Amino acid sequence: MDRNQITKWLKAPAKMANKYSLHVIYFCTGCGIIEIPPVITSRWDAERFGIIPVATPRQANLFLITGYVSVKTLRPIIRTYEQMLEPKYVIGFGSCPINGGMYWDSYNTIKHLDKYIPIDGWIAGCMPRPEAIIIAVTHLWTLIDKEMANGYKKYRENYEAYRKNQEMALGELDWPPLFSVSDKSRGNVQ
Amino acid sequence: MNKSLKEKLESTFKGLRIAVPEESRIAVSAESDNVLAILRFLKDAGFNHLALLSAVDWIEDNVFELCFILTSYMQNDDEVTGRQSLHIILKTKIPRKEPQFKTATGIFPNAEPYEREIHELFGIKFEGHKRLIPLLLERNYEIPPFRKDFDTRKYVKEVFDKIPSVEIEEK
Amino acid sequence: MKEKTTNKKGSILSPFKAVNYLFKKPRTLRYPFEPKEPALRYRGFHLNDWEKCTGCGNCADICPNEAVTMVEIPEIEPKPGEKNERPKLDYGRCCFCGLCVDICPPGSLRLSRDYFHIHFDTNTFTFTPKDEKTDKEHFLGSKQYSILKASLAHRKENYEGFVSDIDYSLFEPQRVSMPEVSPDERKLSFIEQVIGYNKEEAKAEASRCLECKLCEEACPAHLKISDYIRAIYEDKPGESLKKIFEDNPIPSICGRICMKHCEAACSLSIRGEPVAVRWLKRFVADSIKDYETALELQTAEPTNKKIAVIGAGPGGLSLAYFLTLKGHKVVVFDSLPGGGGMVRIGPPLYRLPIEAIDKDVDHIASLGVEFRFNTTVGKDILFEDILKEYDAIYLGIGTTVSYSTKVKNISEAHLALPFLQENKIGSGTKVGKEIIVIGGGNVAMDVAREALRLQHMQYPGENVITKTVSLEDWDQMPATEDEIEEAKAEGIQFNPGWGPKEVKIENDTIKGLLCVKVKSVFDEQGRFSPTFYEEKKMFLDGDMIIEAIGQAPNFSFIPKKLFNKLEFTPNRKVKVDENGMTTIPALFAGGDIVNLNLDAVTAIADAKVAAEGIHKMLCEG
Amino acid sequence: MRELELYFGPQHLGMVGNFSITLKVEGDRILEAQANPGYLHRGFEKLMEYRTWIQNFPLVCRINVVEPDHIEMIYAMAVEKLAQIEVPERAHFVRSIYLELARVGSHLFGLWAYANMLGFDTVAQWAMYHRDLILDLFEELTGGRVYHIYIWPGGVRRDFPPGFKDKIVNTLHSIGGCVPDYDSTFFNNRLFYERANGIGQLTREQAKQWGATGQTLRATGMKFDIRKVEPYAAYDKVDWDVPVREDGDAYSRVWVIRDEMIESVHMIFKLLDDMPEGPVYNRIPNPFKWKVPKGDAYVRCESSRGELGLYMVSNGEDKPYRVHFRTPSYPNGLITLEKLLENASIADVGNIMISLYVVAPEIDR
Repeated sequence: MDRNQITKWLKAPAKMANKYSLHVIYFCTGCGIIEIPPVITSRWDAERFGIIPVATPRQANLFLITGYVSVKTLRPIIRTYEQMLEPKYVIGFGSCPINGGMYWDSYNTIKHLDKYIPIDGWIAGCMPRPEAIIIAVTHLWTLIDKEMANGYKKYRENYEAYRKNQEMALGELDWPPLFSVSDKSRGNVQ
Repeated sequence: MNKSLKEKLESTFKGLRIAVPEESRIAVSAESDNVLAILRFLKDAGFNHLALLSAVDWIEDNVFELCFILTSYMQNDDEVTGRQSLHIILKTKIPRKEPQFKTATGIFPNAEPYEREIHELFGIKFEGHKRLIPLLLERNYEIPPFRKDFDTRKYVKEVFDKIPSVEIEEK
Repeated sequence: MKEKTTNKKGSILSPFKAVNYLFKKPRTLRYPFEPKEPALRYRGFHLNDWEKCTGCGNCADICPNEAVTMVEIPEIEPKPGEKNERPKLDYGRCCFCGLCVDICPPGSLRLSRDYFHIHFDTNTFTFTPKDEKTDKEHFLGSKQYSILKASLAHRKENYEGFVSDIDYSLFEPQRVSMPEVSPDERKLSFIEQVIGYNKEEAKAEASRCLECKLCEEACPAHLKISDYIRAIYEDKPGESLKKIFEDNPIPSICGRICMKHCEAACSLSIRGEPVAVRWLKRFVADSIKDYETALELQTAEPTNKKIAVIGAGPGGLSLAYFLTLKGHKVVVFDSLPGGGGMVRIGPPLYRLPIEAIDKDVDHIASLGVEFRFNTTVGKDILFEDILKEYDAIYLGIGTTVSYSTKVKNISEAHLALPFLQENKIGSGTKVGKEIIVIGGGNVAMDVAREALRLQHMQYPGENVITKTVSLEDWDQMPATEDEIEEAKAEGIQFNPGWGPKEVKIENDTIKGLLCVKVKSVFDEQGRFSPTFYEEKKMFLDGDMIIEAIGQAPNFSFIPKKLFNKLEFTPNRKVKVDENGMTTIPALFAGGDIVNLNLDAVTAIADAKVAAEGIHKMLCEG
Repeated sequence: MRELELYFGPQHLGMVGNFSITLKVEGDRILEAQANPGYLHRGFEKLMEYRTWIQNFPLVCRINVVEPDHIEMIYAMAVEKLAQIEVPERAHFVRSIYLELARVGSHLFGLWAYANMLGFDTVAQWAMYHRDLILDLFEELTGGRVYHIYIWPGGVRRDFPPGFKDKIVNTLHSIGGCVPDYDSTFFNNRLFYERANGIGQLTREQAKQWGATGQTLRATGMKFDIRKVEPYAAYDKVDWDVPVREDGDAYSRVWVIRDEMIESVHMIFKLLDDMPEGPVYNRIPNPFKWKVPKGDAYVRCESSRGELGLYMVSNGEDKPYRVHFRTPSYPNGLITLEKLLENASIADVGNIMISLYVVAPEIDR
């Protein structure tokens, strides 16, 4: 039995616990939010999959960006994302955050959301149905198992690029960078 | 009903062009200086609901056109009389170079957010307005976005498409 | 005033009535263990039937979010009425509104009831939709299909959702009906059958065009059809005429007798009636009395080069027009008294009146083209003199000699072209009461319908009959479908699938025609060699027979030694290079003597090519 | 007491939708509130000037996500008025039924938000479940769950599918059957009365001054409903009544919503009975070339939140020249809310805002 076999066994229950209790941050960013209440209330009941809406970013580890993102909303989205604790996952809803959607020529919406924060999964639809959201969660489970849902690691490693893009879109940002841009030592955090 | 209103208006104000395109609608276009007086007059005549204050950018004739759309709540409170379905659209033209106009919040307090929005999206200043601070927009645009010479598709190409996507350097 | 509704305070205990929900069945759907089917009209991912899809691009034009882009598909080969492009969908833009489904003329683009696509890579959100007919790999039966694996590459088959419905389509399938003379009234005289659109009807018809430009690729002369139709819609007939004249100088003629390749290719013709492109061209030509002022054409400064055109048919006229614009001096020779060539003597007056032809010819003459009518080359002027005197020569002679079946004593019968020419510009011929027309092509239809009119005019009130006999059966008849319909409407009796055997003569008047049943018309290689059931015979009685079984060109005016240098293609057409030049230098050719499909618009297309060739040769040469 | 500034920001449990209010607070009492919209601004009126008349039809219903149907209706009415298009008789009825269903659905969503805000989670679950049943009806009729894209200029996009009439009747009966449960647990609940009575009180004069329409106005006793004042579709062919309340506070506003839902359900039954047969769409010209004649028009209809108006200017092109929506949440959210929040307590911000039925995308457009 070599070392990583043991660490794999130790990590399995933590991963299962993390996977089956995804807490969603309660933040209505776009028009897709109208499909979240049916998902969390009695008809579709996402709590069967361990999904509970919570009030503050500190308690959440799943962030649903529901629909288009306007420039003004991008600022609270980035702050909320940076306040969430790792491991954190983001799912983008509908066509607008992928390639601009219906507002591809609007002066006030963000076209490609993955230029500003890392996105672990996209759901097609305008806007996605409750069934698609539930199946998306099962897909997120497989990603977590295969350690592919590592958006937050990408954010940490490419933080300068993300930060530069955010400044290009929002002008100056009135909060300090999350990771000190200078030291390169943070790469080895698990 | 609107026949008598038409005569009353023409008698009290000069320089009006009044058209009645259909039974339930009167279009009044007036010079910009006696607009507020007409608003006051119409409010007393029972048109106490400013449904909408809108601005149209006629870029060919280099003019902004402000439209006040007035209807009336009910005269007496329970029955529904035919008066309410009458709209009055009061239009006035202001030059497009540094456009400005007097605020109508004195007569209609609910014009305040409309004027803020028109100031922000068209760049028309309203003197006497207490709070002309930005309402909707986050970025600052050198041409107010709702003007016809602001091309949103060109703007998107210049601003958003220039932002590079993040290349994930695979370790 | 209604009595004031006092605010009931409500009791503290009333909520406990909700306890009885404890014993009711839970309302939660146990999804995904019990699947929930979307509605029958659900708007999910796209399905596109690649056989029905013509690649017209209307879905890409209507999409408000530019989610549909047309993509070249190399393995599809474009043919008239179909491009080799297919729509590609970008689900980073699509809002699933279904406008593309409602505008799709063939109804091949539909929305399915699939909606699962969850992925971490955004490139998988763009795809070119197919459907279960052409793409077995991505569409799975209900056994292999699982919701957890569902995505754009793993979809359910026969799972159609939002489908196009012709009553709610965004295009107008029905054509504006063209006012026509009724069949029984028109068979009594030669008045023009199609009366033509007025301004409103033309605008309404022009508004139907979706500008997908399939017609422009199918038209041999590549007219700018969507532009001139748009100009009609926007009330600018002058500009519309300019667009037509860029490729076709004889709109008044083509507006009446063109073979309408464009309407066959029109995307609206699949589930509705095509846009009446020919009638709209005719409307433009008729509504502008004087082309001169509308077009403001200036011919280039003269290059004092001389070009001879033999034959003033559609090809000859167009070449003359194109070259005078380029400043050359063009002289047109024709044996007939007026311009138009085959078009002048072929189509009867109810289809193409003489004034319509002369309107185009006179306009071309007004540009400086010199017409020498009633001069047959080889008789009044020798071909050798023309060769010496002119820098380039264009053969637009067409096929003017009628074939004959050479059946026993067929010499009594008339030939189609002389019969038509005699009636149209000659003194008219005496017809019998029972006429048999041999042949199934468009010329045969013209001959039969003209003969019927002459019968009614010469024997008013008596019952007269015209019959046609053709080797080809109903579906193989070369005549266009609406010609056959119109002939049937006028009461002409058809006998398809019979071959002429012998003309019966008794005391030198024609009694009738003995026919024999046709076994097959073409042999394996598709060459014309009919075979018959000799024992099955039929006798058609009739007192007059006209043969209309095709024509051949007449090269007699070319001297022998020159003629041998002229090379021919396997099916006896003149061989020309890409500039339209024959194997003899400075001798160009085009029209029916070069092409297989014999119609005016192909002749115009050849003339345009030859004009460029001549111009290039004369300028550099 | 020290004066603080509190951001009742876009990410907040008390906030439904993407909207923020900055409150000047002294202890628990709010001194001055300033609404701060713009989080959902997509510049609809600018985008619509780049799309042809038919391309705007799927775009326009995206303005208000809770209730896209009345905005489709208002756009269709404006284009029909400018281009003088006749709508067949049956289409009027189909539109009215469709709009009343949308109103019930939208009120149920409002009830979910309001009951959640007040802590009545059971009622919120029921309301969302019943709204989902109505969404299934819409999916059956139009093919879309939330954005239906169904009413377009000239009529409606498809006729009723077979057997749809009794599907509506069954669903509405199942919802109607639960009304006594709603009443006992929520509407006649003493706690609701204590929690909502006297909150966000406004008089009729104030409502008129601040341009409020819809429930906010009807809660102050004025029978002002655009479906009666300016009847459109088939509202004048069926007799129904406008529910009204007296006190103008949150309690009576929510009661007006409840009565309106019940009135809409009755109206749907009546409309379903005398709906004529016949076509539901007369064809509009070719979408690529269609030019609406020059002119301007102001049309309005009664959406679930109040008077929804549209001022549209066309200068004879194939694209609209200027479009301006008068959405009911605009005055509610920006004037009435700020005025009502003065010296209210922080706990009542959500209560007042949702009882005013403020929806953020309608303000920003």
